[in-house]
Amino acid sequence: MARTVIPFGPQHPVLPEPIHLDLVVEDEKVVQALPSIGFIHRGLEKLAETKDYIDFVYVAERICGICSFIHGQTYCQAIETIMNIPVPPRALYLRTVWGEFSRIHSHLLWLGLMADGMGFENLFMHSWRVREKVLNIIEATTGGRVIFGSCKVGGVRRDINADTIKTILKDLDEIEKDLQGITKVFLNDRSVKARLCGIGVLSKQEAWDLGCVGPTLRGSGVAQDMRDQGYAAFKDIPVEPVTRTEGDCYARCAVRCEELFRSVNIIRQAFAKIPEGEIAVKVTGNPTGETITRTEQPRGEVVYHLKANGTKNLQRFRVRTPTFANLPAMLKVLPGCDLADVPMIVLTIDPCISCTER
Amino acid sequence: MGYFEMSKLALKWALTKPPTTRYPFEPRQPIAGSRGQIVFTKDNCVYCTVCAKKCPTGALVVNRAEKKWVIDRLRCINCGYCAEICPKKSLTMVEGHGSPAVTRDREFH
Amino acid sequence: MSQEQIELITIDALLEKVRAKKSQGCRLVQISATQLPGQIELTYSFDLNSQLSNLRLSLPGEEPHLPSISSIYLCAILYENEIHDLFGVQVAGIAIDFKGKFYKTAIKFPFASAKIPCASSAAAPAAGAAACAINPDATPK
Amino acid sequence: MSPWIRILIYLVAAPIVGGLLAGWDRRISARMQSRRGPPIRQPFYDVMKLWDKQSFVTRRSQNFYIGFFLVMIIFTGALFFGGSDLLLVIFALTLAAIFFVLGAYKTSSPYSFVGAERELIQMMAYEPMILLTAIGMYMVTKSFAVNEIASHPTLLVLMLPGIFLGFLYTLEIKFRKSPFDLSCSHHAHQELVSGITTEFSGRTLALIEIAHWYENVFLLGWVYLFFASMPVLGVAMSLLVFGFVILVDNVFARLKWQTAVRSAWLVAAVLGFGNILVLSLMR
Repeated sequence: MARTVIPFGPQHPVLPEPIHLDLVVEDEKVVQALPSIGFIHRGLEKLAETKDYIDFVYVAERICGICSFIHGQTYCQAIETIMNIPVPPRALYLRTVWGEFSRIHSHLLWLGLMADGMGFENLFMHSWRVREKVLNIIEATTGGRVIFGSCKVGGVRRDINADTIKTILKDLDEIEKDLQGITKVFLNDRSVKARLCGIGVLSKQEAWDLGCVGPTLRGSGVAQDMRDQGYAAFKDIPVEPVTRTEGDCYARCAVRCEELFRSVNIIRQAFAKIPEGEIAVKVTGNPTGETITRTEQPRGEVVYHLKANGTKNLQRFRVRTPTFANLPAMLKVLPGCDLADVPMIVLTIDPCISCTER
Repeated sequence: MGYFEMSKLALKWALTKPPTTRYPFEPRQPIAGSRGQIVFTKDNCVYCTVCAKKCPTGALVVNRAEKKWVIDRLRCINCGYCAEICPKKSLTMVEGHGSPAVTRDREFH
Repeated sequence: MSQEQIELITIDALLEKVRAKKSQGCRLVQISATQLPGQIELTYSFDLNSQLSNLRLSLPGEEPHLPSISSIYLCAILYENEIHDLFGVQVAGIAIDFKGKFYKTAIKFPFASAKIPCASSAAAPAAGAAACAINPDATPK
Repeated sequence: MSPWIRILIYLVAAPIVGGLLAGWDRRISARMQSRRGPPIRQPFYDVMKLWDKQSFVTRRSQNFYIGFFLVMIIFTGALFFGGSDLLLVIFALTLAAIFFVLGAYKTSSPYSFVGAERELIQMMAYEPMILLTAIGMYMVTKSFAVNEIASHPTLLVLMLPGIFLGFLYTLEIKFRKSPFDLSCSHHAHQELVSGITTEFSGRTLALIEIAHWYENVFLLGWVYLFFASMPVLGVAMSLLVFGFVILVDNVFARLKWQTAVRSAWLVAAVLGFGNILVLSLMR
């Protein structure tokens, strides 16, 4: 059989992410996958050198359109670490709540894209229908739908009052029910299983050596979740990492499905324990020092390396996003799969190329 | 059997009223608490330029000498930062969103 | 709370130190480069049981060279290509070398400060003072 | 009714019925997906819009093949509704599909190319069952002629339940619905973009749409044949089968070609062959 080169991306209906793969295909078997990224390098890291460090949280939020809140949160945490700012506990709880909401909406978005990738349009629509409810809660509490803009250095910009908390908790019950409806399909449907089970297998050792993070790592059986480091309110709310041992696309999907429910529980616990008090402290002066801050995004661990030198601009702002760490694993499992499996494998690492390139 | 979970969901929804709105015909109800858009009240503005300095995207330009307040709506990210820091409260966030723009026009006030 | 630490090393010891990290079972978390006046500072971060440890080395600002660690950690290919494309560091022997085509940037080596002068790089303090100033607490109090 | 009048009705009514069925399909699918969906007339608007669009081709001859595809599909339907030989109908249908595949091969796009290969594989998957259907109908009615099958007094589905189910299975493939939208997904949301039709645009794409309408009506006509002795039931069942196809489209992920071929042959072997075996043992 002659070899065909099938271009995949940067514009492709199944993969709305600007990554390009040249798939060398032999009778629908992929023998080689040559990646190229870098179509949308925006140089946001360089922008830190010209922007005020307090205003920069808006830029940090715009690194990614989906996990934007956790980017802003991580940035604020990094600055607060450098400057030793005592953040009020209520603000930490609110950050936790919003972080988990953004995790739910990101996972639902991913589940939808995954369903679409395997030609399951109906499931895609239902995933996004549920996601819309989450987005409405987010909009009501922060004012934005995907870019929350509610985190600032020293705390948060908005409070959630007790009445709103009550309605959110009621909505959460409804969302949880909807989630059960769709995750049941993802986990049990035979045709979904036929497309996911045994595809793109990554062993525990391989996943660790290739530096995978997040659900990709946990799907291969490594229990690592940055939330157990105890940032924000996670020192009071314990997080047990969700793991699966199969290491295939199904395992990664199952990890995300389970994490949805864990996030719902975390939000409930956070609302139960949330203390009264201030939501922000005033920040004065300029940061001096350096820190590496890690938090858990929906896609995995994100690493912020900040270096400040006492001016109002940062000297170095470096972000290592989860997709960046997961790309080698994707390239590792692509050769040998079927052409029809390519979207599954590419999607199970939940690629977010725009945040990868910053 | 794993085949019927989805059939149940599909048939249930085929008989339920869709939760979508017929958008251009039925306007979307703004969600309470949404940041909305920025509105400028000329009366009490002293043209202090604080908003222009603090705007993260540089969407605002204020000219103190000519008493001009200018906003580039396509640059504005509706963060509400200017409304928060405005000393005279002449900037406020109101519900809803403006109409989509085709050209990059700046609003002069 | 994790005690983050930075070990200052020289370029000759890099491969050996990284090999030692690998044999301990560490995961490569990231490689980050910082353009300081007259030098490029590299930080290699490793993770073991959620504990972060870092290796740091300095490269001269003029024609910086670096051996690749991709033979030890394959996933370093992306970081090393990135450092090459953004900072102009020549990395020798990357397992998959994109040869400057990893990021499609308008300016060659945009992060090497000589190309785009910016306000802060002039005001940077002496390089020695910057070392080891990482705050031990990963989370704000 | 003379065959010529039937053919004339088919030629005029099939695109209208086919288009309305397509609109109904989109509406029902949308409701299953918790959406409202477009108006029933939407497929006609789409075709009219496509008709006005500029046509981009990689090679001029690709449109030529699509023209033949449409002509052959219409010819197939005309043979069928004219009451001709069922085997001839099957061969005309295959020929039409071959023209479609050739058109896709001609575009030299890797997506169409793989799509065309998958279409050939799918043809390989459904052909045995379609032939078995014709053979089963012959065994009951002792004729291959459609008009004689249609005027046979027994309700064919009672004698051919296995073949009917097997035929439903091939219908899923013929309608290019999930789980068998491997070669050409109507939504252009798969790894092959839109498979066979990726490189067709403008009027040619409109012709493909129209050809599908003709084809769908012809296929539903074949479903009617199973219930031909009770015309009302026949029409109702044809519509019900179409509704069933929509439901299946909405509750399945796309299968891979290996699974598609294996399952289609399994269905042909068990349901089709089994049914014929029972029929021949019964007499």
